[in-house]
Amino acid sequence: MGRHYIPNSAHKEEMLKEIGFKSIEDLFSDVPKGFVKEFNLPEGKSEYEIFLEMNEILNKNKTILEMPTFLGAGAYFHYVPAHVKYLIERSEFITSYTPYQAEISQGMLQALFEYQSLVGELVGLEIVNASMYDWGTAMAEAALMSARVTKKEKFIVPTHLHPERKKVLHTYTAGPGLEIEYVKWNERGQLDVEDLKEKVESAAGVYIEIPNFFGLIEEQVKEIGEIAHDAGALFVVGVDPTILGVIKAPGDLGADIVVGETSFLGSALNFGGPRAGILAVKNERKLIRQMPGRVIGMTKDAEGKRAFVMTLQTREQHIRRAKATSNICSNEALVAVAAAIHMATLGPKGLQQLGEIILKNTAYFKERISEVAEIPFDGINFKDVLVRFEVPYDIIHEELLKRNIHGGFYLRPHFQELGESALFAVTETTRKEWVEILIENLKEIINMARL
Amino acid sequence: MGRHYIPNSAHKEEMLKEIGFKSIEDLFSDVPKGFVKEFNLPEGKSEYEIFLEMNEILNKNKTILEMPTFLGAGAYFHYVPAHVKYLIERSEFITSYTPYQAEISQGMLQALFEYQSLVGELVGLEIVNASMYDWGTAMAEAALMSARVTKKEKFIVPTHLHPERKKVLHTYTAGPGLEIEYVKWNERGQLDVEDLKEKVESAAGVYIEIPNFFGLIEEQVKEIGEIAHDAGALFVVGVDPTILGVIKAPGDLGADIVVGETSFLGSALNFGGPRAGILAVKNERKLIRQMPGRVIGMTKDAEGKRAFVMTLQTREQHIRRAKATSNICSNEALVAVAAAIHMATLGPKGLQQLGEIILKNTAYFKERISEVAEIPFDGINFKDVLVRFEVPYDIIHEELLKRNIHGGFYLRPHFQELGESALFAVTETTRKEWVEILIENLKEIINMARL
Amino acid sequence: WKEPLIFELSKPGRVGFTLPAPIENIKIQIPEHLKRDQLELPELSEPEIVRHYTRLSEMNYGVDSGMYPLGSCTMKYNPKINEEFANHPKATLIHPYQDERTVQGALQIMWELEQWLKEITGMDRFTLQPAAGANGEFAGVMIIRAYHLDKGETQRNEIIVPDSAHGTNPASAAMAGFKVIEIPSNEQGMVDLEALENAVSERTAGIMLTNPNTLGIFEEDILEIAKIVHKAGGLLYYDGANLNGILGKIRPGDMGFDVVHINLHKTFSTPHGGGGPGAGPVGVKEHLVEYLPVPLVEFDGEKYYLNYDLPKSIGKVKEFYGNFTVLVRALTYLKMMGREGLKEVSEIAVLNANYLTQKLKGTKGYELPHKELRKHEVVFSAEPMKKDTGVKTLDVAKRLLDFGLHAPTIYFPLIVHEALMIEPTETVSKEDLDAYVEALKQISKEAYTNPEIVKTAPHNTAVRRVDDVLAAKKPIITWRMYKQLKEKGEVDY
Amino acid sequence: WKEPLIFELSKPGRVGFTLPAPIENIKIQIPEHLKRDQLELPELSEPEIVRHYTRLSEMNYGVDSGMYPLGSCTMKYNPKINEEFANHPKATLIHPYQDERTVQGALQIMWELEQWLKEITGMDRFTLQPAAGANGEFAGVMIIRAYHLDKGETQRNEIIVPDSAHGTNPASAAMAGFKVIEIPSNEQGMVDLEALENAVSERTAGIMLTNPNTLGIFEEDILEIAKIVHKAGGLLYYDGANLNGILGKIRPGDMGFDVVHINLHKTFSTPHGGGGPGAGPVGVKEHLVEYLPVPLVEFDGEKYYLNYDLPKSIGKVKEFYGNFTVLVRALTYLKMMGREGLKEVSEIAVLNANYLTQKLKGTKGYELPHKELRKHEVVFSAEPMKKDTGVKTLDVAKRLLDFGLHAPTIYFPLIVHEALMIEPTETVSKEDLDAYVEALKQISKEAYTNPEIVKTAPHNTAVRRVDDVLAAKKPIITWRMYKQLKEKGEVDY
Repeated sequence: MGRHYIPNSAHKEEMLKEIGFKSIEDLFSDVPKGFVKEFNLPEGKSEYEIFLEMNEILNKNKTILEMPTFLGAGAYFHYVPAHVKYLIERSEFITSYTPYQAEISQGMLQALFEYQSLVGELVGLEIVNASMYDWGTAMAEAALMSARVTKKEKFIVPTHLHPERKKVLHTYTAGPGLEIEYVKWNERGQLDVEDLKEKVESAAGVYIEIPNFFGLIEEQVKEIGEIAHDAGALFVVGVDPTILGVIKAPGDLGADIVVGETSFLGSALNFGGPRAGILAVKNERKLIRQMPGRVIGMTKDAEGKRAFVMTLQTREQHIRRAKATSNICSNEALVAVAAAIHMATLGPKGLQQLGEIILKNTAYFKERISEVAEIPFDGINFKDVLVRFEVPYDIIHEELLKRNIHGGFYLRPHFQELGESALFAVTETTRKEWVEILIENLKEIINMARL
Repeated sequence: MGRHYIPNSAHKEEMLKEIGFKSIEDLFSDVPKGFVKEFNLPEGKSEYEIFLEMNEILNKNKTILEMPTFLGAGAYFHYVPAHVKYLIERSEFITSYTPYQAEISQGMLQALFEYQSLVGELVGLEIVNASMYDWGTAMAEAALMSARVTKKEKFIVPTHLHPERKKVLHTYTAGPGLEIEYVKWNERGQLDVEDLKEKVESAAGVYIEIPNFFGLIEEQVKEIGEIAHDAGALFVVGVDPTILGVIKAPGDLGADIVVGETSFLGSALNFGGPRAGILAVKNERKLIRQMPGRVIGMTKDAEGKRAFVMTLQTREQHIRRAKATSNICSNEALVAVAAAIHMATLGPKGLQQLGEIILKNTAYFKERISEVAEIPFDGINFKDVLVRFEVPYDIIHEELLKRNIHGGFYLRPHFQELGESALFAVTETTRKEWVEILIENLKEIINMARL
Repeated sequence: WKEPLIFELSKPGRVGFTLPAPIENIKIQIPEHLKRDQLELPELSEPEIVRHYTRLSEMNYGVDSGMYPLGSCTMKYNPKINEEFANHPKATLIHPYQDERTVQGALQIMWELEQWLKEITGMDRFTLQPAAGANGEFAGVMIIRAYHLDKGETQRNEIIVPDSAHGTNPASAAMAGFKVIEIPSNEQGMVDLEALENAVSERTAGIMLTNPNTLGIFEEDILEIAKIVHKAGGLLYYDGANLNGILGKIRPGDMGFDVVHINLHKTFSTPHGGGGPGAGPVGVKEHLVEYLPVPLVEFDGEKYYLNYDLPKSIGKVKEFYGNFTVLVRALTYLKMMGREGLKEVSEIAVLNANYLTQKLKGTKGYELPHKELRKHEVVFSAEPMKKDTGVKTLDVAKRLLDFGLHAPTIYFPLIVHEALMIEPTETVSKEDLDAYVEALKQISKEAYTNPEIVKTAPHNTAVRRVDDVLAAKKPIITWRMYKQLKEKGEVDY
Repeated sequence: WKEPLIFELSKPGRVGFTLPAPIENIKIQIPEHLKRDQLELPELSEPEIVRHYTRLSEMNYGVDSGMYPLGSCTMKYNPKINEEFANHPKATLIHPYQDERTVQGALQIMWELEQWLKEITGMDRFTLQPAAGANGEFAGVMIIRAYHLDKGETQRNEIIVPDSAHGTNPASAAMAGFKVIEIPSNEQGMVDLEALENAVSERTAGIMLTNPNTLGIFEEDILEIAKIVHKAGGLLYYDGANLNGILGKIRPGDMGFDVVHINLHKTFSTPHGGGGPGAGPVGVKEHLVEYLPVPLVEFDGEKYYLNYDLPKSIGKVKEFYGNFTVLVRALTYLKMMGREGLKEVSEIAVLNANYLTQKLKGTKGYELPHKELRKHEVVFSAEPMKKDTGVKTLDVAKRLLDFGLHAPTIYFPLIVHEALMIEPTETVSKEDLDAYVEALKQISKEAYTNPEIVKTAPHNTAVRRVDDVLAAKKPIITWRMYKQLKEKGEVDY
């Protein structure tokens, strides 16, 4: 029952006596009568028993290594180098709290400063916070922030927005009553710029993603930014950081705020979490003052030596309470550190290579899948590819699963207009054999269905 | 190809130039012509590819968690607490060398001193070295040491000695030409004391084990020690340290030298290695001077503060060269530290409980297995139990394996006189269900064979 | 010592990686205007990276380094066995959109964890989605909002919060669009019932409470409070940050709370990672279940599945299903501790806090305002010391670092001047507590005899006292900012 | 700082464990005379144990802490990916006596590793059994012994060893029952051919050589040496400690060696663990295969199996099959590096050693005896410094620690007075090398201007210079010895 974690279990009497109490119950004398109860919970167990039990439960999962898997749609199988995992498991990092005492937290503070700096280089902006919960909440907070900065109440997003992020955005903006307006996609799966122009008036912010939900690289990023700026709106760009070795920094494309998912670097899939959100803004006072989240700054110590510390805290809840720019307190620091280590590992060449490999693998996949299905949108894909089938996709999914292959993310429940489509994804981890097995089996399944 | 481990790969020209060389080949100009060749080896791969490849290979193994397994015979499935594994993987420990520079190696030195101290308490002796390779080599070195100390050339061991240790002993004693004499077991599976008395004359050492190879607790330890001492021989006891919470310290039973396997505490099975050998001796000058291996001692630093350092090095090969007490240099330090952490975790109560649980589980197993087979020797068993079947054991083994159960260690190839016997083992990790499945299936198999 | 920034360790040409080759070498033409042309990341080899972050880690204090008694943070020991399952390939290499039949283990973990949390808190259902306490608070107040709107009570736009509350409480309420009404504590450090009576109205959506509160004091009048708020039509929200003080003995649900959030990274031993990831599951009573975020994890007796069919749901407060590997850790811990273990946790946590309270009480310079009996934490005031010697709480905190100890939470709760908020948790030893008290007494002695040594502390740390005013005045947030300022000669550090 | 001994942290009643219950509570009666009656182990809880060993680890220097240029030790960076497979349940939770059909993966790993080692060394078969270099040497010389005995050459009882050899070489030969004949090096630091000619006879069983030798010098006359020894009927043994200097470029087998051992924990990046576990596989040419230890790992094209059928085998030098998880690490490394990678290793290792040699050369107080061109390591002599200033090599080594650097191997090889034996390896950066040279130059300056600071070094370490004379004079090897001496008042530390 875990008494081995509780050193003083053996010294109750001794300690009570020293402080003049008779029993543990005395320490709970302030609790109203009848409150204390016996809980209906299992007895504690030994570590070995838990080891067997948890192994048994976990073994019910089938990992992506155990079946070729083509799921993406906002969560991707990237390889995490072993040293990244080792380093963030060092107890000085993982068991520390938010670095309130800077003098004994320089390691975590500097690591987070480096995270901010590396993200700053990637996205081309100077102000980066120490992480949000994930891309979705970072985007939602960017929407709220846009409204505070511009004092307007409409936020424009693409119709082809990730269903998860769509839901998060709606929940986050419900309280303050922001209006969410959707802009259509055009026949090439790109944002319909004409539609945007019609809707942009009185917008607090305009949001697009690189790549977009269909895996396509949006081609008119600069133009969209200009349309937003002309209308007095902030330009908010969501980005998958693994593309930034091959695509220009959003900051250089006009973005005022950049959000994204930093766990694509340095973290495993983890069934969807922990993740960590990127939030970066231009170096402008009005933006900095309204940004959410924790920020680490460089300063010096009493001897003039370089040091790091949490800074710009007057925006935060523990100081500003109800008037804070956000309620965020715990963030995803360790995920950010893992991303920093992974970014430092890749360096400029590695990040470029990573982007290129993914582009090439995606192109290869597109080529192969087009043997058996339709690709409704041309353009350059990164990771995700929208694929349309003649056969109902749920049937295909079932058949693939029987053959120990996991297909893509079924789109019909979310975008009925796309019919029997699914998002299939590849990354640098995808093996040629996996694609071959998929195509082979798809051919068989489709032929079977045709009969 | 691993260039990411080699920082200066990118700076060859720069560095060569600085030191006045033209090419890498210049640095190898002292190598006779024609020696340098292209090797017939695979190309290097990325970490991710190796990750897939090694996983695939390792997945061909079936672990003891994947089938109830009753193997023991010198290697046992004990549970290793998670914190032990975490701590020894800390890079300051695992990536350090032998602690030659004491001032920056106090952590490893103190941990090893604690290992020596904990083993000292367990075995009841004051002098313990910082580890041998394993029980077998520790025993073999104890034999050599006995010969040096007593200037005699015969070493007495039980006939029921582990086949692995038997082989190691023969190899180690071949050079100096020690004679190995075997003493029989009696009808209870215990050492035949009468036989010993006949053979003990002119022996350098007499060796017994607790428990013995049949898993039985030798009952006449003190008597055997006295017989050895009366004949002027050293009394060497091999011990499984996990029994020492319930059995008296060998030092208190008359042992001059204690050897054993320390990896039973803190290490996994690891397919048989790494392991680590215990070697402890009485606090007597002539023994200390002849003992093999590295020893850590307590001392003080220039300011009088307690410190630790490698000591008594004049016995060792780097000082004494051909006259050293052993050639051992690298030992099994990290395995010893793991054992120390595990011992500290168990403490006196835990070690006693562990011993008791194993005794009880072994007794339970004996009771159950006797439903289907014969137990030739009575007495108290610890972990191993010698079981004799009516049916050839290789057939039983095959049938069990088909049913996803791994039986015991077949004895016939090693001790023909024991017939269709096998050593079956249990520990604190053995589950009731496993035993039940085994008995059920054994019944079925034996019935089937009878038909 | 000073460790350079990773950028400063860079040397062009070095690589820290080897990537697999692409499947086929297909040429892709990125449009010129979108093509990346420069990227100033550092270039290092793997050994250098490992050494850099190893050294940084050694400049950081964690729970494994020693006592870490941050009040309201519950920095207990994080069992290593938790990590083993959190890092298990069967937990890390699964995709959130996998067919449910292929992730039954993951869903079982979530479902089992929910059952534990329900019994521990006395609530009827839980969402495990929130990534942190504040994220949970936001979900909770959004549920309260949805409930009132659903009932047509659109006028309920106020959330009541005591002045001793965590800052996240008012911030979360505000984020959900509520007006925050703050009420004062009474001199015993508890909710002032009269003030509460005056604050409630038909505009009251609910009250957010911590119990034991941030002073470590159990709100004895909790049943009365619940009655007042419920009578006014409001709901009670329980901030679970301080659950460790009553764990396994008393349940928020039994006290009348309608919504509860729990910090798994506090009470249930998952490590805080230097600021996250955490997890803030939210539990509700039956009448609020339909507003929970989607999806819920269900079990039909045979298989586990995700239920998105909640038309009145508040939606989502985070992508996917929460910080899954944090949930794995918490469940591991719960299974290990079991019923008696959890009770032992709060009993010893409370014993430790009161032991420290009684041992420190009466030391010159520190005052113990409010009631003496505490639960898991205690708040002292160093106001007398400040008055007598000019030594501030901040100085005391910094001086503690010189003893190899972590400071308590300081200047919080706001209602105590020069507050020192100490929460030892159940995983510290008596010797640790004695050493902590001894250090605080020693500092008191120093303050009254040689205040300079305290005011200029710390002296034995990797850096001396850090200038946070400069940090705010001249923000340097990234390497690119630093380089610019450096070029202009505006920084010398 | 000072961390108490684990015994000193004990408090009676504490437990650090929870064990599973026995299957059935059967009472066992241990005979009274064998029953344990006292056991003085420390009593601690898990958090205390973790903190203790975490603190100890922080008082230790590893490869991840910085440059670690111990000569002949090849302290290269240990890739973390190696650890992942060494700790994989599929590697750790298998029993050595499992049916071969259930451990095909483990056997494949051993078989594949053998294929790599064969090609790298030019040998025909390997045993992976030896646990360390010295254990491998013992196996190797026992094979040489078995060979001669089998041929009826019972008079061959001498092994020749150069005076620059590692101490393990003569010790291993002696353990195998051989007489050791030491021969001097010539002034170039290589084997003196004339001395060798004089040493060989019909009693010569073999010669043990390291090439590059312990001075880091390649034995240019190796073919001549081989010829002399073979002609006399002896065999050539290759001590692989220095293989890193020729890896992937030159093979001992091609130089005429008959037996080779390799230190996987040096050349193939497996961590040394503060002294072990290592692994010392031994390879032999065809004519010696039948004497290898049992079992060998075989592959019949379909399955892997263990072959015990070697009637002339020397037997076993260790239980089971060697340090398996060390083998896993080495194979991982080899697969990653591949052909060009291994070549790159030795080329850069040699470049780094010569870079350091040239940069340090000419610094006052340090002398570079023998040839200039080195392979993976270099040996300087601080004899001039000692003569000039009284500062000994030991002092220089200790002073290096103050710079946050690990000292080189000192006072070895024995043929160089005041030796500093430096092996940087390929995993250090140019900056590391420059910093190391800079530190040695600085120490030279100090020696000639302010020798006291060097003689009393180190100053910035966890403890000051450790008194090893006292340690040997008054041995305290265990807690129980310490307690006795303490009681008698004989120790004050």
